[in-house]
Amino acid sequence: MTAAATLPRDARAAAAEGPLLAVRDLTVHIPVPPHVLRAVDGVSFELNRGETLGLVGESGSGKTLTALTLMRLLEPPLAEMPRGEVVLEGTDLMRLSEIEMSALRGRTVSMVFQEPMTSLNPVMTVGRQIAEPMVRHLGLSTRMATMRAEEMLRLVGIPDPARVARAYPHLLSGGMRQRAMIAIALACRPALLVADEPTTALDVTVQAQILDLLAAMQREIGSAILLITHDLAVIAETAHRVAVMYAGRIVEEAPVASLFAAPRHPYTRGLLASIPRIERRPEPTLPEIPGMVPGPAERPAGCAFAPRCGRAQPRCAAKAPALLPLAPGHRAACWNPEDG
Amino acid sequence: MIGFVARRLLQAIPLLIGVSLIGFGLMHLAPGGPLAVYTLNPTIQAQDIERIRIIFGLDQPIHVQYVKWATGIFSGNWGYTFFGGRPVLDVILERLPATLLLMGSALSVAILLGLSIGVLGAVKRYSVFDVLATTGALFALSFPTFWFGLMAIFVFAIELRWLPSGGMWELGEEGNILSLLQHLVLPTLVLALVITATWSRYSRSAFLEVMHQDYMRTARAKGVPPRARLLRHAFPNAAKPLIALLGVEVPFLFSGALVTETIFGWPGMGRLFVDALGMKEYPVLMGMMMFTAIFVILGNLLADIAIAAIDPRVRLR
Amino acid sequence: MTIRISRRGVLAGSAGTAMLLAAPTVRGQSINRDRIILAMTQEPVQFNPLLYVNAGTENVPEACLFDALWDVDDKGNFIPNLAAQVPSRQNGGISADGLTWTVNLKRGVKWSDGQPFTAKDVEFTYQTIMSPNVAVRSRSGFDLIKAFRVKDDHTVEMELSRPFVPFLWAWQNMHIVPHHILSREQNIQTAAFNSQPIGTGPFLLRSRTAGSHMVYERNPNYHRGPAKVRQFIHKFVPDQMAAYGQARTGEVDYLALGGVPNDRWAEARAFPDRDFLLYPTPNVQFIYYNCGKPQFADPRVRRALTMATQMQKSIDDIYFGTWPRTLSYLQPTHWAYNGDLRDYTNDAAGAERLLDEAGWRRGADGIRAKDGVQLKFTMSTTAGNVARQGCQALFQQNWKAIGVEMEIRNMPASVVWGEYTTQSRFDTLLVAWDPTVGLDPDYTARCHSRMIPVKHRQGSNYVQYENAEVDRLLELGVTQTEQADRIRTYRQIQAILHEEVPFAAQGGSVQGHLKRKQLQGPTPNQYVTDITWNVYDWAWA
Amino acid sequence: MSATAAAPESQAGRVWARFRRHRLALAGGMVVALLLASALFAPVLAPQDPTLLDTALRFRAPFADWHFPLGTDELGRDTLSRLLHGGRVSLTVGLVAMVTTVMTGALIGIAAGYLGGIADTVLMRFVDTMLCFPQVFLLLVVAAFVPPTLVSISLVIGLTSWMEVSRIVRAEILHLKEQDFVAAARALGASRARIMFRELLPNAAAPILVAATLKVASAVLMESYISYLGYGVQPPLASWGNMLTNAQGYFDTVPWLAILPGAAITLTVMGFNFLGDGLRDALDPRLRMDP
Amino acid sequence: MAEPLLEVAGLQVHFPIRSALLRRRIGTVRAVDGVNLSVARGETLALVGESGCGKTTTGKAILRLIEPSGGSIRFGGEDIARHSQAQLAPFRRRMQIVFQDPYASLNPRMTVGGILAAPFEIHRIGDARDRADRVAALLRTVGLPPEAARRYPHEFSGGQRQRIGIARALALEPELVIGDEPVSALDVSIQAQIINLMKRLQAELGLAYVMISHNLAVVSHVADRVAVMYLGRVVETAPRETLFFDARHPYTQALLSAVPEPVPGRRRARQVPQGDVPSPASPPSGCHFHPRCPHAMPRCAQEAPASRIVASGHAVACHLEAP
Repeated sequence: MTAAATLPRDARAAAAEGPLLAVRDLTVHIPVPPHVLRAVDGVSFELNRGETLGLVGESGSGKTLTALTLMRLLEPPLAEMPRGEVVLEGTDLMRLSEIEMSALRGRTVSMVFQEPMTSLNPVMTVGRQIAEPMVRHLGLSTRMATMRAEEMLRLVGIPDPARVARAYPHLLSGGMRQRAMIAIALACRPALLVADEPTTALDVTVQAQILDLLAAMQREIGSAILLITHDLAVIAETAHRVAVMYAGRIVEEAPVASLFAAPRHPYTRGLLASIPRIERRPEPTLPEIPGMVPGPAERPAGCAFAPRCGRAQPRCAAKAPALLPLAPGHRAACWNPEDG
Repeated sequence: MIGFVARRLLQAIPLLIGVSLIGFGLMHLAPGGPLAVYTLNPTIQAQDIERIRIIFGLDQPIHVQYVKWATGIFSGNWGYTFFGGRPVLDVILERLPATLLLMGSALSVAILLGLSIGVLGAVKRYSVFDVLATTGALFALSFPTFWFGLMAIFVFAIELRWLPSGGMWELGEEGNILSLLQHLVLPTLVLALVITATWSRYSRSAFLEVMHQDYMRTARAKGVPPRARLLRHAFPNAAKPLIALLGVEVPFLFSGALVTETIFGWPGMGRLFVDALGMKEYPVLMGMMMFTAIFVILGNLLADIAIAAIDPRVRLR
Repeated sequence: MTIRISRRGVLAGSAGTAMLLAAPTVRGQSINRDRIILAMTQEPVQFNPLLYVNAGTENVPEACLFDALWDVDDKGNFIPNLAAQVPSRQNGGISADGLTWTVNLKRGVKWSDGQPFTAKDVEFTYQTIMSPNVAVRSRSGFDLIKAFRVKDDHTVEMELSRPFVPFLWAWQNMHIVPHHILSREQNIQTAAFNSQPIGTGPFLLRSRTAGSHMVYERNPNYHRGPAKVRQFIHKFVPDQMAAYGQARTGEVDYLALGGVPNDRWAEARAFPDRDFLLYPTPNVQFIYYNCGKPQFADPRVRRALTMATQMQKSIDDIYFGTWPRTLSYLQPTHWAYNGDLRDYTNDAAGAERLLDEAGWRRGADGIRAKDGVQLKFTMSTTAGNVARQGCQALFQQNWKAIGVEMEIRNMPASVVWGEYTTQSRFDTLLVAWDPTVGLDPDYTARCHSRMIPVKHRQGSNYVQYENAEVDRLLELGVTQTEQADRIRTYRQIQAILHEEVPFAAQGGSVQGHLKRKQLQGPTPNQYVTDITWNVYDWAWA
Repeated sequence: MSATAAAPESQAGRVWARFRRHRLALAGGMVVALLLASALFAPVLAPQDPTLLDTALRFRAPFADWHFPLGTDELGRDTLSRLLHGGRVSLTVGLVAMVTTVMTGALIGIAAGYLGGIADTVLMRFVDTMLCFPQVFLLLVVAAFVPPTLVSISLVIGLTSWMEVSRIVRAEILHLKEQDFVAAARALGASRARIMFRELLPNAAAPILVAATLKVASAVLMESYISYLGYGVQPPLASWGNMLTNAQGYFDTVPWLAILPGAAITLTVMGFNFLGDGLRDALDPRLRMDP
Repeated sequence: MAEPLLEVAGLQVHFPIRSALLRRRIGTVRAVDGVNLSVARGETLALVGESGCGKTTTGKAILRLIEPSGGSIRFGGEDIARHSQAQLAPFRRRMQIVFQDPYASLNPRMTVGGILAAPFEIHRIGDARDRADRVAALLRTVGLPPEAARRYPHEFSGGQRQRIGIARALALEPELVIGDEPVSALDVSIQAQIINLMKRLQAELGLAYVMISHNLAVVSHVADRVAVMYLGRVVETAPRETLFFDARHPYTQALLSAVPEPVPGRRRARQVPQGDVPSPASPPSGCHFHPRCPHAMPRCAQEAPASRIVASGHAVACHLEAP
């Protein structure tokens, strides 16, 4: 276990050492005859130790595929598709064998999935499932690992950990299962936690609990979190930085305050505007983004958002804009960005 | 658990009544009957046939015959054979061990082989092995069992003389395990062939199904290596539908055993059935139908209990 | 868990397989002179000789375990068994009017449980046959007994209601059962005796392995002297080819009943260390024409149809020439066979002429018809009998050539020989049957007009044949005690039947048996269905 | 992930695209098409009358005489003609049995699945009861019940093998009927019949179609079994099953008599099995290859 | 006040729990346990709550897609709770439903034209030609081109499908449409489109909506009045503004505080209730919310609070509001 992974650190201090995770030009092109689906199209971002990066996008934007790719969790035949680099603590994950990758997963990098109801093995006790990575990666005895599993359950706020450890997943509620999932993911105190829509399937009161828990666990363990969600409100409450994806690309990336205060990409702006909020005197109509996400065949040569964009210019349709810094830490891929 | 078994056994009663009614009806409404065998005897005359019909009780209305038979069953009397007057239960029970042995050995071979082939096929999906196994399984499923059996006898027993062509023991060697094993090889392989093919296909799809489940991805995401994922995570889950299949497989096995036993002269229930059907031995046929029905019901019950043992979500209700 | 257990089982199994393949195969090379193994395709289901159903199959336990009053040898002579001598006019066993029969029984015969055999057993056997509660296969002959008297322990006297010469045959076919055991049974039908028989025969039943074989042990106290081998094994090999294979390899010593497949006779004859026995049976195969159906009412039609068939060809090509052609209901070797009959088959032109003459003319569709009835009918036999199906196909083609359409409609044995036959519902049948009373030429049950079951609820004249002259001759035949008289009568009957053809004889069924050269005893006997008729005499040379 | 991307091709087009990738299935389909065509045109293709016998010409070897390309059988009938006509019989049995099976099974499955309650209990108990009988048992008992003709054998096979289909269909219907489009139809006031046959049935078509192809295969096999046991299609009508049975005695001396119909059965069953497998892969969304 | 279009009183939907041995009824899931609601013409009533609270069951029971176990459903003055299917037929035209899942709610084997023509076929309205015209008009109404009729549902995106679902609901010109989470499966940008469409249609056609949702932010944009459900019971009913800014029931307050807001750093001091929603098969005694309620009193565990009117149109079922 690396020292870095165990000690809670100040995120800013860690950033000085260079990023924990650097994703460079990640591309997943899937041939779906007669087209090629550019599901992930040159995605690059970095994540510092102890930091939470929110990766936000609507369905089909490629955010989940990005997460699965950097975990190397794609199944054949998709497993052969990705290109690019995923450098975690100096190691390019894309070059590791499945066995090498197995040694890393659950130890240095873990993942929490969207569906707590199906992500736990139904025929194994919760305790065993939490203990398993500890036995495997930390070399603990089964007994030790089981005890540690109960500790983990207590840590993720499960009231009766000893009982729950012996229970099977189907006896737990959705919220409890998601806590157990988090316990599994954090059992070996990984440096990076990838959380893919961890609260989407949960009720709003439980969602709030889980988000609080993630924040608390981050303080406790110091893991960096890649939080993938379609819900900008969740991002606003949880992330330090945000990357917005649209049609396989990151269109804007910024610290969370900066993005919400002054979104520069028209898509981000439209997205933010269309979120319904609880207001005393709401507008009679919600602002909407016209049109819909283009299908693989309809994706234009230039900026994928151009057909829906009110600020589109001729060159938008011709050539895709690069993701360029517009302000410190704030990058956007737009030929005609909104004002800061 | 006890409540579950009790309820299932209670539920079995109408099922058995249904089986007996359908079986009885089919048999007795069918043209022909046990008396036809007597017709082959040159000295028999119409008046003899009439007399025997009355002795066998076949002159009574069918519902009376059914009620008589059913009351017998309730008091543990499975009736007597028309030809020989032996208790039906004895006649069936003396054949049962041979059938169970053949079915058991064929099933064991088939499960082991089928499971291995299926799992390997699922793991190495679309590999050369997978394609060969899938094709081979379909090929095996396309063979009429009897044809394969005759070929096996022709090659191994007649031409090569490696193995005996039929029967269960060398005469005078009853009780000699080696002799039994020699006699068991060909019928087992023939009967196992089709089951192996079925099992390889089912286990392949069961494993494929399980391997695409979210929890398998979770296992992968926490660093469980492939072999352990297969054995510890996939296997118990994939075993469930396969065990259910095992329960459903019982009647199919009986069917297969019937043909195999006929070809190899295996002294089991299959041949008893064919003989009894030929002679219209109603009491034996009825007894065997009830027997297999009970086996099917027990098979399914055991499968359900086994599934509940594996899967904590399944409660025996 | 299930799967692990089975894995272990299979590992053991595959280890076993490896062992067996390595083991030398010694099966069946040398002779075990202590025993004789007989193979058949069918399995007897019961051992009570009064109840048997499968002639041939159940004759084996019957002959091994029981005795009749007298037997028939391969020459057709009666030889005494439990009777001291075969009753005849000469020895006073049969009264002058042929109505009173006296039988003296052998003394000192014991049942296998040690009880003495007496006249009471014979009386009990008779009573059982006539009992309404016992499914005896036939009372033919016994129903003529008006009075049965036990004179003393070793003499019985029977009084018949009318003279009946074939009465001898009735008793040779009926084995005597023990009074002291069966009289205690409430229901003979389900008595334990039926599976644990006690008899006076040359062997005792030692063990029975259902579906596989039966082992008989020699009876040391047999009244004709103990058998010459210690053990006799009756093995069941349901597949004929498999049984033939076992006879070739020597796994069995004698293959009988079913026997060598017809197409292998040439091959079987050539084995140097085996005897091939040509075994005639009393069976004759016929085409049965249902005279009650309008197409077949006219004897000319039946005759024309028969003329059109290639009978000899069917025997040559389908039975590989192994069957003798016969023109009557008797095998040509039978003492009463009418050798003057002329084979008129294979004459399509004659058949056409005869049909034209009878008024059946070809219609537009090529099928003959008369008065709006087309000459179209079905032919049935047991489904799955390949050779008979071949015959049917040949006859179908023969008849098609003369404008007659026949449709093959075969059914399982239990259906075709059920009411379909007994209630005369068929058009035509292809059927092999033996004469009605032993090998006596009496054929009353099959062709007397009173014996039509649909009309008179008795007999087995399923073809519904009616001919007053035949009736008269049949009634005469059974009263004639001189063989020469009888020959005359039955030749006449055969001649009429040959003209009117209610059933067209095809051939006499013959079986090919295969035995080891060293095995002595098995002797073809066309007068019985029982291939073990002299089993007490079988021995190794 | 890409689910919202509207596919321009039709559903059938996509199924066909997936099916086409399955090379064995394609081969199976072609074999089936060929067999069907040869059975359909058997009277034209067959060089001889399949029932015409001439025992003088029996046991001719294949490829020895151009009059009898595949030789002759034990009665001197032309094997090729009998194979072609036998195919007609076997395939008819297969198809008729399949239609019977699928119709009975689908009807009972839909009724049990959609109506639920007592109807479901009664129907499924009936299915359970039927499943207690090994199929060969039922088949033989029923075969003894009716004279073996082409139609009766097909119906008997069909009526003894529908239980599996009804279970599949019921399971599918139980799943489908919880879908909102059914609730929508009910909210519109649609009748039960309309819901069962217009809304549900077309959606259960995929598993039914797959079951259908596999049932053809198993019915062809079944016909050969019951022929083998002596209850099958009667001569002189040739079926592959009874050709095999007749050839039994010549297994070691004239093996091609058994090999040819055996191969024909195997080919047919494999063709339909591969076809069914391909359809299953193409129609079952869970086994899709695309993301 | 005019008579409401829909008035639901004491609505109950109970599912039996059966025993192992003889399938005897040994318990009951009270999915909907005495719900009172009313909807006026042209009004939107939102029914909110977490999963398992019975809101969808309530919606379906109103339409008689699930059989109610008790209570009355007065629609246009007539109680339809016990009507036979035949008696219901005329009411089927007057109330309709839009479902949550735009994939499952359209029959994948029918063309869009077939799906939209079904209402007319079922009610025998018009001939084929007439129906085609009506379908085209419906498609235009929901903003889709008439050519869409020839295509199959899978060729459309989620938002477009939801438009088709709305078009089907509108086909028979109903007075009431029940929206069962109609936008919760959609992406945010599409969600806004559909909300706007539904509001527009309401204005144009004078529809009344029962909008079932777990998303309070969405509800705040569409509802005139809001009813909050918890474990089969309505705990609070109030006009929109009152509910969002002056909620009285502790559960409503907790729900509101848990709603995440797209404003960084505005993570409020949450009063998130601890634990999960209990199973409706074995709800807590008394007030169902008491185990999670920060203000729970001994009485709450014993006695279910009755609903009390605390202000005009504002009813709360909480002992805190007891006089």
